[in-house]
Amino acid sequence: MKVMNIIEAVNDALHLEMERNDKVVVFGEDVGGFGGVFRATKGLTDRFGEPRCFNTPIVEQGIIGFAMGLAMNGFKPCPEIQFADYIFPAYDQIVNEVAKSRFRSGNSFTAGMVIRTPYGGGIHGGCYHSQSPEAQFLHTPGIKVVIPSDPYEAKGLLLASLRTDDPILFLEPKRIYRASKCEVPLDDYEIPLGQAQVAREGKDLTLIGWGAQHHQNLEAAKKAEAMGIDVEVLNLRTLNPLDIDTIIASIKKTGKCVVSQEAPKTMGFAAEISALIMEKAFLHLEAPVFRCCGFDTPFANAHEHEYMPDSPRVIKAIKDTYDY
Amino acid sequence: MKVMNIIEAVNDALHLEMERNDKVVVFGEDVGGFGGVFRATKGLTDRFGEPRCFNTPIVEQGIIGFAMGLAMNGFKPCPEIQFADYIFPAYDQIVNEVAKSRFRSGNSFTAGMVIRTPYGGGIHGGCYHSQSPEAQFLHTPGIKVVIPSDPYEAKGLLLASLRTDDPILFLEPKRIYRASKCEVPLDDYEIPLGQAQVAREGKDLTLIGWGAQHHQNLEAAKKAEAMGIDVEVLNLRTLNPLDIDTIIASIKKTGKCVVSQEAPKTMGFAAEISALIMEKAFLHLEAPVFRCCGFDTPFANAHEHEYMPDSPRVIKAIKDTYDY
Amino acid sequence: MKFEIETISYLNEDGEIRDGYQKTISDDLLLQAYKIMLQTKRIDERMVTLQRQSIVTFAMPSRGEEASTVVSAAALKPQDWHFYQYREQGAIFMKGFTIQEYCDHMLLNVDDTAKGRQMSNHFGKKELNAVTVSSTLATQIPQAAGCAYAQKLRGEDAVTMCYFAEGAASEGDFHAGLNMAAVTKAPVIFYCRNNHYAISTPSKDQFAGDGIAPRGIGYGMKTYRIDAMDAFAIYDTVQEAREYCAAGNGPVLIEAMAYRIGPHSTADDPSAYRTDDEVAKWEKLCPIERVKKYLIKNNLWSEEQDLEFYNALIEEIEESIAIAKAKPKPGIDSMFNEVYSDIPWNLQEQYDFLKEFTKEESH
Amino acid sequence: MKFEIETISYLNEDGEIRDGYQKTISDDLLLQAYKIMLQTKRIDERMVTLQRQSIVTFAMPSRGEEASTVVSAAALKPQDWHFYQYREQGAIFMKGFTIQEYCDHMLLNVDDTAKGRQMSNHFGKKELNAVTVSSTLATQIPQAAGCAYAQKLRGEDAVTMCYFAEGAASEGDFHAGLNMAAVTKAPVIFYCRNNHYAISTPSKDQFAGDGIAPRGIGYGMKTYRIDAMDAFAIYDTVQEAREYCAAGNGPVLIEAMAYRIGPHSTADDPSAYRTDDEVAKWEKLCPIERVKKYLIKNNLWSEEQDLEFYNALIEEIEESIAIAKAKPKPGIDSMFNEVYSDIPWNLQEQYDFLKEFTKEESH
Ligand SMILES: Cc1ncc(C[n+]2csc(CCOP(=O)(O)OP(=O)(O)O)c2C)c(N)n1
Ligand SMILES: Cc1ncc(C[n+]2csc(CCOP(=O)(O)OP(=O)(O)O)c2C)c(N)n1
Ligand SMILES: [Mg+2]
Ligand SMILES: [Mg+2]
Repeated sequence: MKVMNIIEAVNDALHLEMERNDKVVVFGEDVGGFGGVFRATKGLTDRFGEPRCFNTPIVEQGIIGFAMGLAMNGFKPCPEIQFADYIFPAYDQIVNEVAKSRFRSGNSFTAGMVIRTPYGGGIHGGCYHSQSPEAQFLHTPGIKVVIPSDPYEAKGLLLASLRTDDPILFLEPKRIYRASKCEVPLDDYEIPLGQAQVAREGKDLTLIGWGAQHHQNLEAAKKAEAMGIDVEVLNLRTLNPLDIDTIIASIKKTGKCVVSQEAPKTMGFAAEISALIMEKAFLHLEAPVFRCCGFDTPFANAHEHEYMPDSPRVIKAIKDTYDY
Repeated sequence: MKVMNIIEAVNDALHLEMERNDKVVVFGEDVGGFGGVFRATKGLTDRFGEPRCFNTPIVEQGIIGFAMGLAMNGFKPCPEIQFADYIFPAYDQIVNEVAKSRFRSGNSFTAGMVIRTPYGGGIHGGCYHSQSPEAQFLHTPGIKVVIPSDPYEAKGLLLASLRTDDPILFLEPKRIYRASKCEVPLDDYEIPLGQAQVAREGKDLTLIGWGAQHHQNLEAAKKAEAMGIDVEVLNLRTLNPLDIDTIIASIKKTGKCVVSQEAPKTMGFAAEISALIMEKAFLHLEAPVFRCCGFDTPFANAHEHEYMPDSPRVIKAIKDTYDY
Repeated sequence: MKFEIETISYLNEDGEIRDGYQKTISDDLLLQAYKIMLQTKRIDERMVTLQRQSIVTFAMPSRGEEASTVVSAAALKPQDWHFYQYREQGAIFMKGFTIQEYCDHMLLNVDDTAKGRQMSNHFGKKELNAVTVSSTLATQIPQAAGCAYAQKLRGEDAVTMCYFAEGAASEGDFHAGLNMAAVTKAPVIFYCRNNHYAISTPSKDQFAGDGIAPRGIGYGMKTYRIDAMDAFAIYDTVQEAREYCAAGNGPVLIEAMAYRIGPHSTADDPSAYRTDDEVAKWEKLCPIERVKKYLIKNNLWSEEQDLEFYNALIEEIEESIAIAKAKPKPGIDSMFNEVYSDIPWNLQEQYDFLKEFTKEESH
Repeated sequence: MKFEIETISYLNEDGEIRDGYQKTISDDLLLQAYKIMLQTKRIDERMVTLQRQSIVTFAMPSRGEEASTVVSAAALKPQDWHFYQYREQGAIFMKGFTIQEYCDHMLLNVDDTAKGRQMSNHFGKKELNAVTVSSTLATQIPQAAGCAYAQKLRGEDAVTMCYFAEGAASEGDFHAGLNMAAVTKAPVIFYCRNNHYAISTPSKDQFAGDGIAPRGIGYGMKTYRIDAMDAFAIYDTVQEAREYCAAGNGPVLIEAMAYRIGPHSTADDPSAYRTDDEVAKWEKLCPIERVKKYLIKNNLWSEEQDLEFYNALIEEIEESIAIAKAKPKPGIDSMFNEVYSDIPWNLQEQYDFLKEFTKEESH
């Protein structure tokens, strides 16, 4: 066990897996010797050589296409996109190519890879260093989406992802890259994909979140307790496949639900969760599922504090839903 | 009045607006002299000259970027993307640039344009000539999404779109490009954006759809009548901005709802509609909102018939929801 | 600030070779390639007819580019990988895809290597290292660079052949793929079929420079331009390029000049955008005829052998079509499996629903 | 298959011009550009300090590229449009963006032309035809082509200047923009600042060819390479390019060779990836010093005037910073308006909520 932050945990997982599996190749903008702008790949080139950890030209569509070719030919690429906001030039390669490759080739050419990218607001990043694009990938069959919320999860989920034969979008909450710290085993371990964590048990209301937002949710749940509301907090960890059983079991217990996400409300993943809960637990619902989200605007730098659905806003959502 | 199909109505609207507004410029792959692979732009180069209607190289990211430059400098571009499946190379230009331009430049540089593209399944198009990507654009603030379902709407909505100072994604239901025919005024007229059509009044259940799927819905509603279920059918026409008032008014009347879309179920626009209905009309709901959708798979050519949420599947959804 | 890229050409329309040219392709391989060219032409013709009869839904004939695809593939080795655009049926035939496999694919039956999931004309086969076609243009270009980098990492004697055409070369992915291959020194041959049209769009609307080849120089890449109606120019250049790549020198770009004599696809009517005269001019340059003339002139083949071979070919094709027609289409399970490595709950739910629903409906 | 692109250079480090060179920039304009270069350098330094003091959140100094940005802009006309990458504050200063406007933007106050919505260093101003910076690399390149096409459609005497750097030139949008401009013969100058680094990534990992210029030839585009530490080479080349474009000949590519002497941004520590020696070598080539030496040698300026000007400049900058600091940040309405041309119901709902919530919370 060692206290690590998320960056260190990611770095540790990459070292471990590159050692174990010589098919893992890491690359991206500034990812080589320098170790990436957040330094998540630091030391990999020194340890494993430039052929296995290297800088690419600045061309996200090329990075992902290149990764797909490596994957088809037996390697396990782990490309980094420098910021999630810059994943969109690669959107075609991801949703049309990587995601569909296994299916459309009749299981002949698979594209298992882990695309790592820092996401989310709160670092004075304005319109283009703040976005949370998970929803834009969840409509596309064929790609799994994983989001850790702390260093322990970052390492365990990254190792599990690197051992899954599917394309995985691995979104890292950059706002808490260094702020989130906890004990992390130095050994190998996996956190299975598709299983949500019941981070806090409660009987009055279910609060669902993922990534950095999960910490706002935990804080809100603690404050809600003082107001006499016993909140169950779910930390999804994997958005696709979704752990529907854990969600529905919780709703059946509490009858009330708030889903909280940083991304804009409209067509965010909270919408899907809300719709699923209605479909599968309608008769248990005592109030409408409440979506506490970012606003339907681009991310304004000067107002990033106001933009974020932070714990005070989550608390209000909890209260309003509880009192419905 | 003249009986037209959708292609003819689009073509008519483009002729009319290019005549009226010399700032309208039309371009895309094969769009020039040849008139596009579906011939929607036929005759425009002859009539208005190559500078205003021309072929581009095959580069969707370039087509949209180029359109944005034209728009910033005072023109009204109407680029065509040959198939909606090929809009993804332009995804970055659309969601990061076109959609955010007005906002991030402090209202200095706007990017009003109408991106026309044929979408949807049912023409033996397999994975890449069948997709319905509306949901992938509806999470992005700044871009409006319009989908006509017949020639009358195609002309009226296209004219209204070309006169709106916002970026608009105009999705044309290619399966019924020629099959859908109706009387279309030869004169200028607009169908206002943001207003849904109550295509059929009913009191038992609200059935919501758009584009080609709307015709499946109408057929299903007709058959449901025979089974004693009186279905109100809403044709959205504009997905963003959404006509929430019409939807909620209908739900308050019927208490039951099916939303039907061709795209995969997970994170399709039906999820947002479902979540909104729960938020705004929870106490009126007598059954969960049912989503009758495409499956969460890529679009398999050999099984496109089975894939489509056609009227028999919509009828089953209506029955199940009615009997809930 | 000017430079010329010459067009390599050895064999003319009359089957005669340029003075002093020494053929490198073996007689056997040349004859085999000739037969595969004939096969490609014949199958293309049949598929167009079958489309008119609604037996296949879509086809993309490669008339005019049979040498370009077949002979380029003949210059490669079995362990080499192919990435296609779509008009390279000739290349996959040369690589070993059988007529029956092709027909099963075109008719999207249960034995289609792509399990009926894609449109016709989207061939591919894992065992051949022949990557399944995807409709999205140019996406295979950076993929080919990555695939070649895998070969380099393994230190194999293998290269990646990446086919695409001059229209696709306008996509951002072209730039991405060529530059990344150049920087990583990946052993990939970028083989650009410049056939003068992209659906209705002539080259003059596609680019303003001197074709695609000069772009290779911009990436610091070894570059050739060849007459792709000439089997010998194709063979020698691809062989040389293969050696260069396999020796660790990095990628090569070849611009293969030909012409799309047929329609873009069975959905296209080229008379709307070009003249018969233009097409006829190119017909006369037929790449298959050139080889036939050469073979006969050099006593490697005769008209009688040709006729005999052709009749047997026709028979085999018709038989394969008949067999393909008789096979059922894939089951609905193939809609839901292989989306992922496992079947998540939502797909299981949807599959169960569809099975049940199909049962109900058929009552 | 080889070609050379020479680097145009007239003015050396000692402020001396090449034999026979005839200066074309007027003395007045040269002096004005010199002053703006000094201004750019000084403001850059101040912004880095202000970032350390948490007064601005982000800055991107342009040390080493002051001539490249300022003098290239000096060769253009007011009606011309500029598209920037981000390190071209010198160009927008030359175009007329005031020190106060720049400070208001950097501090993201209520008078920021971008209304505080973007990061700092994302300047722009509609009235100047100076398009607001966007962080996404290379997206401005096809946009510039379209903007120039609009100028061509109008038949204006105006061109579009498109700045970007060698790293961004790897993006697909670079290929898209240059090819589309070439095909449409749009009057755009693609001005590539090759400063040898993209954050930590040296050019050798960015491309394998001879820089960016040869790519221009590939697009059939008029192409230049210039020493961008040399004000005269920049001015003459951009002027010539402007004339060429404005005359309807189509686009031009200029590769402007310089060096990023400072860090990538205030978030970067270049000591992790390059040596001080390397930087020092380039420091000595300072583009501002060269002009100063030339001016003084030719009696167009003196050390006294220089000192006087510089002191006044410092004062103006400090005043502007103080004023900018005193201004409030934009109101929360600026989060919700101008997303669209109108305010749809969902934004109105959210705005109403936030107003109410902010009130509640402040109790
Ligand atoms: C990304 C993308 N955009 C557009 C299309 C539609 N499309 C299919 S083929 C084609 C023309 C391709 O021309 P070229 O690359 O020259 O190949 P050729 O048909 O001449 O062999 C177009 C535009 C597509 N398949 N993918
Ligand atoms: C699409 C995109 N990808 C990545 C980034 C992150 N990024 C910002 S600047 C930069 C380096 C750019 O280098 P270059 O183009 O050479 O410009 P310079 O900083 O040298 O002026 C990178 C990778 C980005 N802003 N946009
Ligand atoms: Mg072509
Ligand atoms: Mg640089």
